[in-house]
Amino acid sequence: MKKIVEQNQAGMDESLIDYDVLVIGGGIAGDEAALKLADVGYKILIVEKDLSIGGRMILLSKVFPTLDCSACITTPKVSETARHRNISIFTKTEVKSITRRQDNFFDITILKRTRYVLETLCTGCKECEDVCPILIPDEYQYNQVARKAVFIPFSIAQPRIANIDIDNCILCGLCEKKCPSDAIDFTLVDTYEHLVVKSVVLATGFRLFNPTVLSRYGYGRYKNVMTAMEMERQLAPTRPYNSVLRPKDGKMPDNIAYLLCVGSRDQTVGNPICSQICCMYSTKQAQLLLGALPMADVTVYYLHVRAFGKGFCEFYNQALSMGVNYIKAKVASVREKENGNLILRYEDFSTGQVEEQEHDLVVLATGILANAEIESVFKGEKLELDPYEFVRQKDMLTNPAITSISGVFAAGTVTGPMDIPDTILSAGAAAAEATAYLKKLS
Amino acid sequence: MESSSAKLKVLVFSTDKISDPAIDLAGLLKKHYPAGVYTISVPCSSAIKPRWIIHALQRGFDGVFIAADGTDCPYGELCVPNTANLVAATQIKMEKLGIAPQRLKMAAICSICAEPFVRYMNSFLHDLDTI
Amino acid sequence: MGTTKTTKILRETRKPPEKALENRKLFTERQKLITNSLANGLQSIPDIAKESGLEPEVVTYVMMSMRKYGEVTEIGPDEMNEYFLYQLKPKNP
Amino acid sequence: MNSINPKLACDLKKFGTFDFSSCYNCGQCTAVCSITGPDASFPRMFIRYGMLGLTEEIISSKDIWLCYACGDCSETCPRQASPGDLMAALRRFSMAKYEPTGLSAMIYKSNWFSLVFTLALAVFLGFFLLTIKPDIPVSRWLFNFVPFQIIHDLGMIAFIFMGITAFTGLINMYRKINRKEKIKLRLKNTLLTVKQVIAEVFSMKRYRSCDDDKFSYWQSKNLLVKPWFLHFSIMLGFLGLLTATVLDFILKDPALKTWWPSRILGTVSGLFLIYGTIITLIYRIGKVTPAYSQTRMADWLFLIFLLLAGITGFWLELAVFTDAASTLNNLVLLVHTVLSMELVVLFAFSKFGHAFYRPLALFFHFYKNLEK
Amino acid sequence: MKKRIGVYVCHCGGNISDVVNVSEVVTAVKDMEGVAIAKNTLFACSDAAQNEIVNDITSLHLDALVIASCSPKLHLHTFRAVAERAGLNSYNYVQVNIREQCSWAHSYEKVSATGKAIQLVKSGIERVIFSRAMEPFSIPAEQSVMVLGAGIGGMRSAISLANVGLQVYLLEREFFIGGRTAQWGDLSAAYENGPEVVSRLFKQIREHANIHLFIGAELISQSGNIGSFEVKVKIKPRRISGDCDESGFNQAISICPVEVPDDFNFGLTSRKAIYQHYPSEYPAIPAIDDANCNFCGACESLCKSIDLNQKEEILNLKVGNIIVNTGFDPYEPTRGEFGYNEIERVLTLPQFKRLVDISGAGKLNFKGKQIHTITYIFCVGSRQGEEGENQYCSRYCCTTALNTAIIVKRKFADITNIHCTRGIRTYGKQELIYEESSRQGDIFLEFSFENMPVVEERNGKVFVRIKDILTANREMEAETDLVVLITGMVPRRNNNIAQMLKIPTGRDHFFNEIHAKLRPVETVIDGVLIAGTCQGPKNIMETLNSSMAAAAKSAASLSSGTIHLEPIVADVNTDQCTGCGICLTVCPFDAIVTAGPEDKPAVSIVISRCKGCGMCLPVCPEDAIELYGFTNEEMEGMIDGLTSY
Repeated sequence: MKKIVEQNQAGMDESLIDYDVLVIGGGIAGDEAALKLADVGYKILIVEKDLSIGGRMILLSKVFPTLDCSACITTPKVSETARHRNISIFTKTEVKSITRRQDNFFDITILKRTRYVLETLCTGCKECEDVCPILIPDEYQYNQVARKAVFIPFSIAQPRIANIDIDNCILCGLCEKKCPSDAIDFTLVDTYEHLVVKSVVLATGFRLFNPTVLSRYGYGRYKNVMTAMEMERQLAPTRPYNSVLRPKDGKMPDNIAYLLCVGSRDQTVGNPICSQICCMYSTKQAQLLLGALPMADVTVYYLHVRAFGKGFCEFYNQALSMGVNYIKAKVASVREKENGNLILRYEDFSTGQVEEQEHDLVVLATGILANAEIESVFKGEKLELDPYEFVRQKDMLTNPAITSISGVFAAGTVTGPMDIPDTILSAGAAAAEATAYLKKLS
Repeated sequence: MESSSAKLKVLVFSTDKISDPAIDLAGLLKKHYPAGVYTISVPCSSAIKPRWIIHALQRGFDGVFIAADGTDCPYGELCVPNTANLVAATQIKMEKLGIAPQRLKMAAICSICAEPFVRYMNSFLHDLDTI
Repeated sequence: MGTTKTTKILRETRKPPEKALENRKLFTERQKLITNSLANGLQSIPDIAKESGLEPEVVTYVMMSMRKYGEVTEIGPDEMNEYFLYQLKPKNP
Repeated sequence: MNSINPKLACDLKKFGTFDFSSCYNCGQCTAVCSITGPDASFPRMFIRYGMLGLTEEIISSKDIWLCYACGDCSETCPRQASPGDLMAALRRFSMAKYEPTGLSAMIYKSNWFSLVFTLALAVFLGFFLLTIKPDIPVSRWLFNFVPFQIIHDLGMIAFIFMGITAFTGLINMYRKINRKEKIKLRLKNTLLTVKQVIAEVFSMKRYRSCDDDKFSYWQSKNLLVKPWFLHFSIMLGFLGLLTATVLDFILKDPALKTWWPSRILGTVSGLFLIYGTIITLIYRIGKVTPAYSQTRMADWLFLIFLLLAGITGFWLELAVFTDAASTLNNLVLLVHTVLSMELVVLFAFSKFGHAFYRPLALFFHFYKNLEK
Repeated sequence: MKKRIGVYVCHCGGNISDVVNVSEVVTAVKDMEGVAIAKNTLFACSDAAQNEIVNDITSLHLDALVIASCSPKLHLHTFRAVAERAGLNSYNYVQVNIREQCSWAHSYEKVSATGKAIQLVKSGIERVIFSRAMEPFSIPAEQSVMVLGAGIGGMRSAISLANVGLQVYLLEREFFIGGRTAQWGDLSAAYENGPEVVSRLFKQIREHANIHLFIGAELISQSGNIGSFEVKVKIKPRRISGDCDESGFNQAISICPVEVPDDFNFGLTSRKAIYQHYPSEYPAIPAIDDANCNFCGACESLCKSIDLNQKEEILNLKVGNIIVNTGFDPYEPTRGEFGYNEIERVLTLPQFKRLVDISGAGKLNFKGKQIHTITYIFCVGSRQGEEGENQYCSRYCCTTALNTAIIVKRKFADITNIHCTRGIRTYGKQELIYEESSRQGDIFLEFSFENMPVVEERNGKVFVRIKDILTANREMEAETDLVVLITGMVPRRNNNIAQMLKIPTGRDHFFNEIHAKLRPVETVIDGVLIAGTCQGPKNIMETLNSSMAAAAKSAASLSSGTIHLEPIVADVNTDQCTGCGICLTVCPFDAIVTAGPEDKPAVSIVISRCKGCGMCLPVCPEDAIELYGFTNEEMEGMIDGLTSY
């Protein structure tokens, strides 16, 4: 589909340009930045590593502090992005290198990994999925339930196109036989492409902390210790189970504990900064749990409740008035009982003494870590990172969107932890700055 | 448990920019009000025609409530007197038709007056119940 | 493409991964155990675990996957309101 | 009402704890500690006392002595506030407070002082020892300058002074702690508690529980390299050697027959002592866990003294079979005796002080439990 | 009359379907007259559902569309776009709100809620039957934007707008630019400094030919629409024209007999009626403050550029968009709140910041006494509980307070900081500032809302008493040399912009955006955008982000050169109109004019002026005026739908 551009051509030849802006990452930050730039009239390419755009947000249940359903906010934005005439999207595609040319444009190499499905033909009918005999853990449900080897990641995925997980495929050929539109083609291969763009917006988002590092909490060993993202899926409309259930034995939990600051504000795991969202998403999940399981008790073990944003304090008060129990303590360890219940050990601040408390489900509010892979993509120029590997904002107090590389801008959590409204604002800022850069360039 | 007021039907005229957001907010905050309350949103409370109100009352609504913009109205200060005038004019018409004028009520609802809205609804339904 | 089956072409150069084959076998076995157990009527996850000898967390994972693909359906909570009861869904003709 | 005294925190730093102010009060250290429970709670509350300057709370506390410095708290501390260091510093601080001369405080606060003091004491003790063996040439030369009797009496006075100091320290500690714990001694309970204390001192069951904690660095390690065993070795070695020496002294016929029980005891104890100190020194040099990463001058001197005392002891052991009366052997004997005596003398002022402060704290701890 | 209506009832992934029996709603309406198809859908707003609707419209030839889902404020435009894509006029679409106004509001009454949803959907169907196709009006968009407030947010918006080629009118009410940041001194652990940041931004402003900066300027009136707002701006006389040498000004300042508390330093120092805040401030010439000047004329004789007779100016501007970036006020504690205004050693954070900034390094002195111990009380004026005025968290204060504590300790000798907090909220990377302040030995105490600290003065000494949560609720007391109240942000007190531009405020009384995630810088008034701290507490970086986002939004909306306006305007039925002219008296926009031949007088609507408020509707004695989208047929149809069984 794309023309291949000769690498070593110099001079400001606009005809060489494939896109004005390359947006790396199709999460909510990338989408917002792309939309704002496309509205001004620039041609945008979004490159997304995953199978769907919408990032983390599209997988959330509801959002704080309004309890709007996350899908209701994400999906329109995602479909607006997908449908915008100035925006192209490559999913399952990675940016492999970015090199500045003499004319200040960027040479980009991308790797388009094949889905073994012809994107133009697939209608998303899911018939292939029905016949596939393979069942393996579904990463979009955080492994709480299985998916097929040929699958559509989730019902509101954009694009809603099947994908074959070749590492788990036994090449039985049933899907190919079944596909009504002959969209499946196992002869497809990954391809490298070269493009030229004028500017780059980094919106690669964040990683979640892996709590197996903190063995004291038993994540991985004790099945009823789960992460908040797993709980997020359980609370979402497209949830893995029929209700909120304990992963160990399918019991409806009635005494749930949230442990905050797991992997955040913790020098022992090398992440001393606060993840900024865990307090509030836990407060949100606590409220949703009380809605889903009216008989349940929810206890949040916190250090400081960081309810700082617009409406957050009120939202926290609302949780308190709904009966969510907040205990100021950092849980030191979790121990499993025979029946799968968990004993938490912590210091009770009102007495200064050690307490133990039993819960039947423990949710770890894992923090945000930097996604530093993008650094290595830049050739010839150094993308500076901060000590925690987030992209360094070169001039945070007068221009938060610029990075150490001219023409490369940062949107969203690539520069540090942020909630959704802040992410969207920072994406707007990146769009404003990219627009200014492009105007100056022409 | 259910009082007779729970079966009453009330039509609320709200305004797109001011009072309707407040009523949305009431839902968002899960501040419950009786399910017999129905809302029709208009651009400005001073745009409500008396014939619509009377139509509603004649078609079976027990009361009509105008959630007015008050001084917050984006269309200017004329909104307040105009809305007051139309309410007065409608109440005269209602009396002529033998409808109790108390069945029409007006109050200013600001864009965040979720709680006052719920209070107004409860008291209005209570009042209607006693008519 | 139509009649040429591309699967065959790929099979010439690529062998199905051992892991995938093993995984399929294991999953099918477990699925069978759960199906057998559910054939006795309504059951909760611990019931099935006891009867099938599988770990309860394995039952949760496998049965919820079966539920996802329409083989199992939940009926409602048990008397204690602790566990959901599940049953096999009648197969579509 | 308690008044905040920000000065204390600065003072505590001099006792060897530097990071505790970075604590953000999560309380994880308290809950991670396997010794804490309803009857003893630390270290977080002590960080508070340290920060806020509540000196009385610290010196009237038995709890700081219950800690065996396993280092779990420091290792897991999310702010790297090294609560374990603080506990150790608070013990030094308390010892300095109990001990009436002020020497402890100076030893702990100043490395140079502790070095100079230890050396000066060694010289003094050397002279004193020479008075016991007045016939060797050095002694004779010395007594030309200073009358024998003066040195001898001064030595005795020094020993008595040390004894009184140590005893006063204990009494002070008892009074301070009892102001808070308010126990009334009854004979039966006292005896029962003493039994418990002795059992604990020898078994150090509580210390073992630190190592065996599920999340401890040591949990999967061999018993022989666990801190508990090292501590046990050193303690056993020291006590054994002390007993052996005393026995030898009583028997008035030192070191002639290897099969004598006192000799066997000495040999075994010495081996334990050397093993314990060497491994501990290796741990401290390698800083294997946070608990081993903060070593004060006093700690180094103490360990080195123990090791040297052990090694010189064996030298003498061997010397018995060879040329027992050589000058070199005499010199080694002198060094050995000086070191040993120094260790005993410094009891009241050095890290070794915990050997009698801790049992007293344990006494309170067990007595309280018994009363309940 | 529409005959082929498509009806879609959304589950909203449980938000609706957990309460309302969605399939029952579908069953109840599917056989209504005019309904061609009725279905339910998990997420009507998802791409798949949108495509399905588009397919239905084209394949079933639907002529109208009803979607029952969330509030139209959220997705009216989304679904209008869906209709448009399928070739259906977007005004033949009605959105029925069965979430905010049904399932959420009646979540305990599932049966009644389902009943209500059915009536609401029926009412929507009755309305859409009478809907008519309309096209939005297109008007040319002015390629200019007015930015209100030249603090860093406003300056940042202006630069971003000018960078994309728009003309910018940047208005500052004060005589000096820079806003709060200029007052702030050291920022973020002393790597940056407020005035320095301001001058960096100002340098960019000066380089831009597109930015027209007006100082001492106030918006006095506004009319018009997005794309072409007509605004009147008053420029207050600075009473200084041209330049004068520094010594002349200095003499003028020293001779001025009027001395008032300097509000730039929050009353810590005083200034004259002719004044300047700091030397490098822009403009680098003083101003005369009318409110305090007694016009004695003493200064005029010393400096030729002082002109006490200078008059105010009025400017008329036409702009396509307005960005409001008017900032915040620091919370002013009430008298006696933690000893404020009663004990002289109690200061607010802004006062303290000024004190730190204007004190030379070395020793910190206040009122003739060297300061060693400083006690900070956090959350003053913020998080005031359920009943309090300010329930919100002011977001920036924890970090700023701790940062100041670090600077104080660095700058002055022998300082102890004691922080009485309600739980430190240094979110994100700001946590590092908290850690640094801990490491330097700052003491932290924590109190609860129920047990506020008490500030007392005894024998000339100041004490703070607090029940400390971190020490098992023990009562603690600290003797202190200075108490600093960490005051939060409140909306600007004398801000008439809200009334003039009709920007609604939220529960916290800050300006309210339409939707924090979907449209975070837009207000309900099209073309009026908000950014920075007038919208709610923010730190500098967040202020800049929102200011740039507002600029991006503005640029996107004006870039095409045309603005599309809602075609909802009034329409006169000339047959019925008698030309009585009553409607002319109520129209706030002069959009109704008399027209028609003399024998049959009538009125007509000037469409470009009509804003579609409908005020003329009820006053017409002949019922001759209708509003598109709200015609009698539609309104009465809706009422019928609500009451039908």
